[in-house]
Amino acid sequence: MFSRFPELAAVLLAVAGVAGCEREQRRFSEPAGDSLTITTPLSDIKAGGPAQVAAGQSQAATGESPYDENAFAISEGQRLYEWFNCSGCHAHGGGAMGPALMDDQWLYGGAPDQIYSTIVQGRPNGMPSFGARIPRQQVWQLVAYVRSLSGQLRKDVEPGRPDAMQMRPAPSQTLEPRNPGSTR
Amino acid sequence: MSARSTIDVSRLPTYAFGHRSLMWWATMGMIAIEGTVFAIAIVAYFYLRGLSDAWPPSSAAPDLLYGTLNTVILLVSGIPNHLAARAAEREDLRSVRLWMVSCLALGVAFQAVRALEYLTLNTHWTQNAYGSIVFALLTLHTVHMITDFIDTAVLTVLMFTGPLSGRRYVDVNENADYWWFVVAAWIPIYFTIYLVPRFFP
Amino acid sequence: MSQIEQTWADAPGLKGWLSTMDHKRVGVRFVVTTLVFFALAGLLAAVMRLQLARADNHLVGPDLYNQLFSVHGTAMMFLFAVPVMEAVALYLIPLMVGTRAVAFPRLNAYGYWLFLFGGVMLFVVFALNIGPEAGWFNYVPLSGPEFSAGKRSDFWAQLITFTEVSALIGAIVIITTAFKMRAPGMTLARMPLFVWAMVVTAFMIVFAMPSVMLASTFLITDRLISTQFYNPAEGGDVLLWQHLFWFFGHPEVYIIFVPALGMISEILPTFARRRVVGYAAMVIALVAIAFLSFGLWVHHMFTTGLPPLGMSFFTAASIMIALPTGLQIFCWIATLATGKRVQFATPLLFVIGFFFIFIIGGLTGVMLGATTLDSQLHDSYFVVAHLHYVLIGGAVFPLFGGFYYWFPKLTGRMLSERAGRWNFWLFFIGFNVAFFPMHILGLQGMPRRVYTYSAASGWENLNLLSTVGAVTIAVSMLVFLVNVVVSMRRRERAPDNPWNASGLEWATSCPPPAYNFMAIPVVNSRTPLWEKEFPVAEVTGLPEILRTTLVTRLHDAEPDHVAILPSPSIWPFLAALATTVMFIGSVFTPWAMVWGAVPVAITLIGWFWPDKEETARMLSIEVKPPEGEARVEALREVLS
Amino acid sequence: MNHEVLAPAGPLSSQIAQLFWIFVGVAAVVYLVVIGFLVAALRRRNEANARTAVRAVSVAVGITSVILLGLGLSDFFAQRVIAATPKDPLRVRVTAHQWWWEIEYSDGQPSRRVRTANELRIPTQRPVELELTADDVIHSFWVPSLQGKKDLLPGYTTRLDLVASRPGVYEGQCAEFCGFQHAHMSIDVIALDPEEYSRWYDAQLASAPEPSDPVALHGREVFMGSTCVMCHNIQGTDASGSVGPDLTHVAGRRRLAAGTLPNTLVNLAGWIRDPQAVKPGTRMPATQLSGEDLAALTTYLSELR
Repeated sequence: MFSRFPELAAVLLAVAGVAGCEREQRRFSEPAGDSLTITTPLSDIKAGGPAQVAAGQSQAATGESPYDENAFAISEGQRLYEWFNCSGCHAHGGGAMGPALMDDQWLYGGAPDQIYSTIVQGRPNGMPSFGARIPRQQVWQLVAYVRSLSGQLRKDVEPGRPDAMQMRPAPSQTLEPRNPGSTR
Repeated sequence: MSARSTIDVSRLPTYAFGHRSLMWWATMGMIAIEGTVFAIAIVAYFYLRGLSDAWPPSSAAPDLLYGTLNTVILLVSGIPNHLAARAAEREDLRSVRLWMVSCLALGVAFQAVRALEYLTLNTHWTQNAYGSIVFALLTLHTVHMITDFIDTAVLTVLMFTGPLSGRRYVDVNENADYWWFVVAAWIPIYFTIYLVPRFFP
Repeated sequence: MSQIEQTWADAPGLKGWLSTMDHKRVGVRFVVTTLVFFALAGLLAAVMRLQLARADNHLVGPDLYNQLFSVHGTAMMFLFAVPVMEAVALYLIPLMVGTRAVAFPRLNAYGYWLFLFGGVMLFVVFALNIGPEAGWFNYVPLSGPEFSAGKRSDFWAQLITFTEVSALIGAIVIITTAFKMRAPGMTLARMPLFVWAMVVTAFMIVFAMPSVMLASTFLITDRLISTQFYNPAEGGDVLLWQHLFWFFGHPEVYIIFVPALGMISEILPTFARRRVVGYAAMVIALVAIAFLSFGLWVHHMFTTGLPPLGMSFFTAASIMIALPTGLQIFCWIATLATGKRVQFATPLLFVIGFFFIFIIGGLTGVMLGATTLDSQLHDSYFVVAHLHYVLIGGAVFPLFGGFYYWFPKLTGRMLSERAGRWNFWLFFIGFNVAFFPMHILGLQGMPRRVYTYSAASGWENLNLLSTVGAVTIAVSMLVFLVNVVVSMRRRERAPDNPWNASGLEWATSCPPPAYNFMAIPVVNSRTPLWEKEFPVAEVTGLPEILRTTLVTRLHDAEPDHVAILPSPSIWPFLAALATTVMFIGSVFTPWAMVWGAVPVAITLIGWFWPDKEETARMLSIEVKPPEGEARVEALREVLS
Repeated sequence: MNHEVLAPAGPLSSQIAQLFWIFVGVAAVVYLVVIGFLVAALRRRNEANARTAVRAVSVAVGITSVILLGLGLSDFFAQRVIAATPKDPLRVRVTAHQWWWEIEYSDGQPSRRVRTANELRIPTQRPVELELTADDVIHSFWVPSLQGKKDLLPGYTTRLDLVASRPGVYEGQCAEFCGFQHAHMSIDVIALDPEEYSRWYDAQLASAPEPSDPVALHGREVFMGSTCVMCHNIQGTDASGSVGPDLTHVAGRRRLAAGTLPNTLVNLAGWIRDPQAVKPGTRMPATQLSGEDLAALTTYLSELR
């Protein structure tokens, strides 16, 4: 049993390594994307309609959200969520004037590029267009944070509780069963 | 070796009770360490209490029922524990078995009551620092209660199944000391969690 | 093989290696592991010095630099300084007090394995870019859930758990061995000063470690299950962390320093060829240091705006602790002055190096103890200089002196004197060139833990000089390594007592047999080997079919009863593995504490459960206390 | 150098420097005496007798305790002088953020409260009381030329008094490790003559000047239309972000990015285009501005005196 120990350890280490490496990357600057001439297209999306990307070219440069497994980017997303006053309308995920972000109902789609488009283009009934206002890297960080609010991300990348008044159990609250449907 | 004066220790006892045995020093070491952990946790409780203007800040104080009931059960469990220790020194296997089993019975009782205590704390560890420190104090004691219960259970099984030698009675005696520690440690914690918020807000 | 050798022998092969209970095999393994961690942490320091050699250097970015200094500090304090002293003590104390093994051999082995797995975890985690990044004292809220993303601070907190449990185990083993297993006749007043130092250190560990245990537990629950201990917005407090940490932190640095005092009190009298001056005063000084060290933790927090009057109390305590240390230094100098002509072997060279360096560190320590000066000097490079002067000067120099002094006892071969001198002078010069300029940098306003600085700051030349010093230290460590490797391959064996010292450890062969002493000696003086007639008497009649040794009374070391020690077993190794899985698992999910506890319980029961055949042998030689009582009284008349 | 402990520029820091030299003097003497005895003990031919040695040790311990008592008392009295509360100080509120200093002059009338960042201008000879707090992690305000350091703690308000005896620029640095850019979180304390200070103060109260030429005007439009407006505030325009430094009079500041770059046009443009190159890990994101927009923005900002 002992002879195979080194290979077993090596494999274990590699697996832990891959998972660990991505989660702990600190990426400060992303390659600058296209220029920011964002025009807000008129789209034919209807609230509650089929969740598909808005008409016109999708603003998302990449299909997959780059920060789904990066704990640092998600905690930056948590900070930006406070800084850019998203909580003004969405509260801390429970929803207020704006729709709730912690549940799995999405008016305009819960996939990364759909959330990206929602933030960049804005949506009817009050969601402003932040395309010109927030750089692409930060939008992707917000996308990753919003998706962690509804429990779509891995447990070990979710941010801990903020050093602020206790609004809701932190996404990393691991004792509650993970049913995003329940809003508390 | 030249014929020097020698000390023949061949017929000395091969085990001893109380502070003469090495195991007693290990138990006392454990008690000193865990005692310091409890003491510092209680100091942290009063430190946090000193900082906040209302204590408990936003919730009601814990209900007294289960906490007090558990204190009584713990104190009562001291009796079989004491008798088990005396029986061990007499190496009277039958009464050692009897008192250890009764200790375990009381152990099951206070773990059940402890589960109910958790429900009547009227706070949650995520709510605020008060909730966190109250849960910390209670959980610290609960962990010690459970580990001590399992230690006693394993020792009791050994006392029934063997293999037994004289030294095992020393182990029973030391285990009783640790049980006394778990009982004694609960008193200041009970006072801190249950009585301080109620009578010294 | 005689019966005793058979009883004390370990099984061959890997299984025997993993299940050995011999405090010497575990001790050597422990020392080597701590030295490996010392070398690794030293390399991290070298990279830091290269980054700081030039202004606006881009060798290392801020993220990696933060991990470098955090892992350097954490590894040096928790994986080298405290454990190496315990490792040396766990090897030497049974020999010094004249017994055959440590009090709890299985617990001792478990303590080592847990330390090893904790240390390996820290460096593997650092290699995976998950190294701690908030410094070795990991202040909240920077290390809290909001400002330290990912699992970095969690692994720091778990490392604390590993190294504490290992240190506490070592402390319990040291106290019990020193108090209950001394050779007959070795009363407390005849116990070697190194054993006194280790007992005092062990008590400090017992009462200091719980504080950081609680602090790191609160931190990990804050980060993983959202408790609010350190959240100022919900009743928590950021200073609670500093109080809890430094209540442990300051005794910790004395836990590192006091064993070094013990080592000097063993080495220096041997080369002065006389007993240390003021034995009682030295023991009282050690105990005074231990008590005072618990009363001055707030001097790490002078700049947090606490009330000035309260801080003056801690200034007084911080300054007062210089007294017992001063007394020790004066007693050593008096010992040298009143001894015979001194012969300058390498161990003594390192002790003299201690005097030159540590006293500077002690004096800058008094400066840092004064609140007004501390407001300028705190968290600047002046403090970096001070802590290295007192830690490297105060602990590492005596430790290296101890390596050269006890190396023949551990390995049976002498370290070469010529390489020893090179090692010392390179270390001494390199150290001062590296760390003295840091005093000046601190006074020029260079703060601690900066990954770079601008050219306009004017700090460049001294930083470059400091880097040159650091490289010299690295070279001297290489010389030490070469010295050890070459000496190990030397043919001729070292005599039993190469320095003809006075301690009991030199009364047995180099390296000692598994059972240390064929016949446990009886002593009647503080320096047994320097008496005309040694041993005064010998203990015979210890049963040989099981591992037995003599337990004596605490105050007068009169024989009390025979202790039967546990046989080799692999369970401690397996228990350590199970505990490691539980600790590392709990970083990822709190449920790991629940499910992980099951294998830990199973392995602990396996460790405890008596073996049938061994119990039978135990019953064959068992003497119940009442029957043996008469025999004990008879013995005591003979001895007194 | 203007950031040295031993080059004080105020009564408080000179008190500390004086005390430091006393401690160094005593320490040097003690060191030489002890090492002297050590060397003598190592080199002597004949053995000193034990009786005198033991007496010498007790005398030495006596002397040590007297010296330590003296040092302790000297510190105690110096502490009382420094901790004395100044009369009628200029009150300034300093809030530390991750990696910059937010400064707000507390004036009785809210309309006369100047808000600025990374630079503290004070009149000479007048005590200044800083109310220190932190918004995220623990920082430490340290300007060695003027006073010792004091931590800024979340959840606490600590106090620190500064007095500058003569005009000059005194650089300071954050002294408590606070994350990626702890190394680039410095602050300039600029002491001015009282009249010059009040002139500067009144100028700071004014809103941002209107852009003078079309390029600057276009610069303002770029500012209002891109990411800058989310975080920064410019008095007199509708940019009112409060999470970043106040830029109303940014051109008048001595250094940019918390003391990382001297305040020149080239540095300003370089900093805006890619802050991560200058301070990797800083909270200011890179902007995707085209060259022409960037030039206009830089021109506009350089007019905000």
